[in-house]
Amino acid sequence: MTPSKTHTMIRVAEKVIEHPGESATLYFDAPITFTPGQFVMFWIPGVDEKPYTLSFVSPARFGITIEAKGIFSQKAIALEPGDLVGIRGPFGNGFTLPDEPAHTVFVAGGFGMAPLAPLIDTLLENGENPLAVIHGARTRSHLLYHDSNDPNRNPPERHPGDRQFCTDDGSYGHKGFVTDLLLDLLGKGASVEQVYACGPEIMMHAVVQICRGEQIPCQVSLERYMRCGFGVCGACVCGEQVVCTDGPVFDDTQVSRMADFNRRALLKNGQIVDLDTYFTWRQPR
Amino acid sequence: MTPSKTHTMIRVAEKVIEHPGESATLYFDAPITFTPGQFVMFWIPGVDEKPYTLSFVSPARFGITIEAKGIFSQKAIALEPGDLVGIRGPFGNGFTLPDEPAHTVFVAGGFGMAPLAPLIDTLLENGENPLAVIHGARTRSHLLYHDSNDPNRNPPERHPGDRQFCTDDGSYGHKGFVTDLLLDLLGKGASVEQVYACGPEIMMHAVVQICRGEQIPCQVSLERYMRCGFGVCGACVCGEQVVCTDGPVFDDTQVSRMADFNRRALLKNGQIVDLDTYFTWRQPR
Amino acid sequence: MKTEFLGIPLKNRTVLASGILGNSKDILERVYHSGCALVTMKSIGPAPRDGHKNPTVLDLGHGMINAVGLPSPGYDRMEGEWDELARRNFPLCASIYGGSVAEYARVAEFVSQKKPDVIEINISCPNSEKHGMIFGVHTDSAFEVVSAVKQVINVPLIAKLTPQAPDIASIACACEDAGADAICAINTVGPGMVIDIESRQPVLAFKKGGLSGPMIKPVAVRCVYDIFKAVRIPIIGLGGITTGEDAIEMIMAGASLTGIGSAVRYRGIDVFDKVTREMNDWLESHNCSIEDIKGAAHQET
Amino acid sequence: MKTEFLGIPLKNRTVLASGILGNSKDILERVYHSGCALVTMKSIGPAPRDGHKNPTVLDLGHGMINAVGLPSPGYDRMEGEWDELARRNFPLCASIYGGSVAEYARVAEFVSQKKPDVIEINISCPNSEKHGMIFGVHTDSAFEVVSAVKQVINVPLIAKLTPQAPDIASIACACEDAGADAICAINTVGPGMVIDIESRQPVLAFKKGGLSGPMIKPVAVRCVYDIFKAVRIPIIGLGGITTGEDAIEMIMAGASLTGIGSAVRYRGIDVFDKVTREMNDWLESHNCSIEDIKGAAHQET
Ligand SMILES: Cc1cc2nc3c(=O)[nH]c(=O)nc-3n(C[C@H](O)[C@H](O)[C@H](O)COP(=O)(O)OP(=O)(O)OC[C@H]3O[C@@H](n4cnc5c(N)ncnc54)[C@H](O)[C@@H]3O)c2cc1C
Ligand SMILES: Cc1cc2nc3c(=O)[nH]c(=O)nc-3n(C[C@H](O)[C@H](O)[C@H](O)COP(=O)(O)OP(=O)(O)OC[C@H]3O[C@@H](n4cnc5c(N)ncnc54)[C@H](O)[C@@H]3O)c2cc1C
Ligand SMILES: Cc1cc2nc3c(=O)[nH]c(=O)nc-3n(C[C@H](O)[C@H](O)[C@H](O)COP(=O)(O)O)c2cc1C
Ligand SMILES: Cc1cc2nc3c(=O)[nH]c(=O)nc-3n(C[C@H](O)[C@H](O)[C@H](O)COP(=O)(O)O)c2cc1C
Ligand code: FES
Ligand code: FES
Repeated sequence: MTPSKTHTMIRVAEKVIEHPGESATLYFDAPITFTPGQFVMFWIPGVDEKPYTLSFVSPARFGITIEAKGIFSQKAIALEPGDLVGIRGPFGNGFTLPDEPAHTVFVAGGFGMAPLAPLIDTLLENGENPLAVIHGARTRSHLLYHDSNDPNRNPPERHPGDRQFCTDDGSYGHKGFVTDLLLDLLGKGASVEQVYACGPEIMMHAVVQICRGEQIPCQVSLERYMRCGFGVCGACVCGEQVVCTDGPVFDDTQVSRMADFNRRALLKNGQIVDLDTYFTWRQPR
Repeated sequence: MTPSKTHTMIRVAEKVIEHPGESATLYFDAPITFTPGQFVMFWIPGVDEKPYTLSFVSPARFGITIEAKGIFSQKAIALEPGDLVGIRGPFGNGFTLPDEPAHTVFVAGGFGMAPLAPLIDTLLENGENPLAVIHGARTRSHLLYHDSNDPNRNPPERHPGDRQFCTDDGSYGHKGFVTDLLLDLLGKGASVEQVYACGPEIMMHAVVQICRGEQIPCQVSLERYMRCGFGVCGACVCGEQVVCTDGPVFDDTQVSRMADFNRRALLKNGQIVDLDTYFTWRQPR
Repeated sequence: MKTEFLGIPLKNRTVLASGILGNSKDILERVYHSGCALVTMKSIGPAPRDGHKNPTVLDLGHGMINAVGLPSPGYDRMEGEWDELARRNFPLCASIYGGSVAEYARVAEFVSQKKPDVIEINISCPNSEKHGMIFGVHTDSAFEVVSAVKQVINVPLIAKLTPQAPDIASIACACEDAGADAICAINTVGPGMVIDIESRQPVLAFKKGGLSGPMIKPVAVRCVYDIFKAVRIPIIGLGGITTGEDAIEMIMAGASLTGIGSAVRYRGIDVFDKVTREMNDWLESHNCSIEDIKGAAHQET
Repeated sequence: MKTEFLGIPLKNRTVLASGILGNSKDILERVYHSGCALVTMKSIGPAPRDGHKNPTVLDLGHGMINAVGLPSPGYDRMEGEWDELARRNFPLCASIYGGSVAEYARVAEFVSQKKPDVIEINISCPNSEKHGMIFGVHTDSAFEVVSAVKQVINVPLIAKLTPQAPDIASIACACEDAGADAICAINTVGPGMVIDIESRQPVLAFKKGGLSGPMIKPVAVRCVYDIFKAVRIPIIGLGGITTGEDAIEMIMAGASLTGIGSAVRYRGIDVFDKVTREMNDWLESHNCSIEDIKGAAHQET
């Protein structure tokens, strides 16, 4: 008879600054039932509520990694241990691992590494190694969970090992796009059986194009403005898909049928606009 | 998330006439989780809803035995197989069996046999035999589940064996009260360890008096006008006890502390009156 | 958690809702001993009334629906009860109702002489002078009935409001202006109806009934929040409170006391004791008092 | 289960409630292919409006509370969408709102030219001319807005009512008199409020929100029952319908069609297909048709 709780209030247990002033991971000490790729609605009382992927999960702790973009995310990275926030979820479907161990490649654009990281963790825990992890960003300070210049960095490198990096400005790794590195890998004849990609929609679109050309299954994680998080309000629809419940993870077959993938998105007022307009609206003001 | 059902609709599976025009047992083919002494709220759509003890339970069937008193109970015994009625419950506490096999005596006044019968069934199923079952009534046709004049009676004798009968008018068995037979039994030095009694309140009061004199634990089942059946409306209060949830079964210690036992009851309008007034109001009009 | 309410010392913040169990002194006393600070009698009317036929109360799982139909012995047929209640050792609230202003006043005047600690007037009843319109949905009729009752009683007056008012805050203001000493909010929500699809008819004999219990809590909290903004007199917050946390929520909306009704079904008669303990535990673990948190949800961040 | 409603052939009796998913042609079409006979667009307003900040929608377990705040691109900024919808192959209901009678009429006239199959006017909005009083709680403002809209549109008109009206049947009558072709009942119940006791503030950014889902079904059934008694035009029954049995109950109260909103959360987008199947199964096992049972709960026994 007792109604289920609308949300859970929890205190920030630890904050790890990923890049000063730009990004941070907030940790919460509570168990959570979760599939990598799922997200929570994260409420800062008096401010707003937005969706964030869980970027870290262990039996008694979970974390979200936030990039400071607008007002909300700036307030989020300014939170301190002890601050009280609200969590609803987890919501969404999450990534699907292959039934059998397979040659997997991860392609992360900037903060697209956040949802992919716990999936890599799961793979490593299963005793499997990804074939490759390709991580690109605009510039060095947007690479996540990594800075090879500072071996004593705190936090330590999240997934040490053979990782491939690139930056748009060449400040770290290859100067260019993640797709260059992916094409490189495929050009060398690597047998890739599954690709997971997350990052800007245009990047994911390019990755999907490449994978479909090579007939490699690929999963991507989409981002849309969200309200309910559970499939009723319609704020997050992308074509005929409801991102918060059907997604946020979709496979290449789904996105290639999706009228609005890499094309259109809804503004907060429901207006359907092309992605450029959408991202302009989403820029910090 | 789906709300629990307010009630269950069910069809009468079988009707057994106990005494033509006076009483009947209605059977329903459905499993029910039940302790002897508990009751259900029995709704005849378009008529009314009243509490009835379950008088019979088997894994796939249960029954209630109704004595025709007023409008409602007359309509109830006129129901036929296939008729649709509503059931809420079971409600209330039910009788408590002794922890160890014990010498038990049952004292039933008229339709007081209805709640006691499934308790006797339970005992018999446990391989125990009651020390005595004393069954009295105003007249022969008010004795329940029994007519020795007709060995082929349908239904058969419910609890064949050594039963003791009495009637106020002497039409069957001892002419006199159940308390006569109980005192007789005790006078013969029978070691009685537990008494269960149900019938008119004045009879139960007399039985409780006898038992307390002999320090024999005794349980009785009370009857009050009921609305909710689950302890909120207050229609059924008896002193500080809520008959529908604290009872309907109370032990001798409880009733001897109960200000209104054998003394007062609430009318439908909530007025607190002495039992005579209450029973006058309850007579068929 | 001890407090004073309209001059009545109370042992904690819980109140028994009218219409729940409160049919006799014995059971009211038991509720008091089960941890309730202020017990309210079933609403007393101007004349004997049987109420509706059964079914009258149904459990919906997340709350209940009832159309008991205000059964009452009638205010002048309860002498035995009043005698017993005169010898009580607990604070008592007498709830009354009428079908016209004159009836309210007549019942209230009589009941006031029986010296309950406080009288609550249930203004969710149809106003017979205004073609069945409910007293509590119009400011003018609410004002009228509260003023009339206030003039004839010698104990504090609580006006109990219905959430069916399109603007409950303005009703509360009208009651305050008319002399009410406190507000109790809310009575049941709706009305609602449950149709049995097999017999194809409403299950309640009266067809429609009021909703109560956990599912109405958001409505009750909103009403108390709105009323707190509008009046200075204290509020008994009522509707769906089942746990100490629910009670804390109601206090933060602006309630001084917290009423409990349907939860007696879900947690037993000692729900009052349980809720009080849970409130105390919460206050202790948050290192604050009821006064610290009363109306806290009104502070802008 | 095929039927005709205001001249529109429908494949079954289910309707998508306004504000649920209906933000674009693609998703409306998917809902249609998931078994819904008539899909309603998210309410369209007179100007671009972002709606409220989050949190805007919360799940209470037995229903939900929302204060989305009527976000809308504005009726004249949806050209692309109207173009796509012109090429649809499913029946469409366009829901509209305004803050004044003139705004309702302006939006309705424009939308009517886009040829939806029917226009629904959501009269649960605050009436800016009457100091925030809600259009749908007064017969005169309900009459006024329906008449004004009726004059400027070429498609049938559905008036969508709020249960906050103290007498919803009289509002329905006023709408019928003003020319409404059908009634949709109900919009959300309340409003309600959920206070987070840790942060001591209302969880919804707008503080108050409307209740929907299973917990409001009794209120919706009662409203439809009352309206059925009062009007001759058909009714879309809406509020808490989650299963085929819920839909049958609503039909027995007097609905011709059954709307579904919150249940999309609880049973998925194909809830329309599920409910239709369950209705069919029930009708078959009871050997009767929708017409046999429509309003059956009104028959006296
Ligand atoms: C499934 C999912 C997972 C996500 N996971 C992550 C993650 O792990 N890490 C991460 O950093 N981000 C994640 N995001 C993005 C995140 O939800 C926020 O959109 C992001 O942090 C930007 O917030 P903000 O600072 O713009 O807030 P705001 O202060 O609101 O943004 C600044 C301005 O831009 C506008 N604006 C910005 N974003 C939005 C929006 N979404 N809707 C409406 N208006 C907007 C506002 O009008 C505002 O004025 C995820 C999004 C989704 C859908
Ligand atoms: C826990 C419990 C278990 C019971 N178990 C059984 C059982 O197993 N078998 C059995 O036969 N009976 C049982 N009863 C009694 C049963 O509930 C009815 O009270 C009885 O059948 C009489 O119904 P009726 O025909 O009087 O109805 P009515 O037609 O209502 O009675 C006729 C008249 O008397 C008045 N009246 C009678 N009874 C009541 C009442 N209770 N409340 C208000 N008005 C009343 C009415 O005003 C009416 O005009 C039980 C009662 C309780 C509380
Ligand atoms: C069975 C029942 C009977 C009620 N009778 C009355 C009454 O006589 N007078 C009154 O003012 N309120 C009455 N109420 C309303 C309650 O006092 C209370 O306002 C309502 O139930 C909401 O509180 P809850 O959710 O804690 O039950 C009754 C409620 C129920 C469930
Ligand atoms: C998130 C949400 C948004 C809504 N938006 C609108 C709206 O824009 N216009 C409208 O008329 N009703 C709106 N409603 C109300 C629904 O259409 C419907 O009347 C109500 O939810 C009751 O139905 P349900 O219990 O099936 O959800 C909304 C409801 C919800 C839950
Ligand atoms: S956020 Fe509401 S439907 Fe996805
Ligand atoms: S019948 Fe309602 S309290 Fe017992």
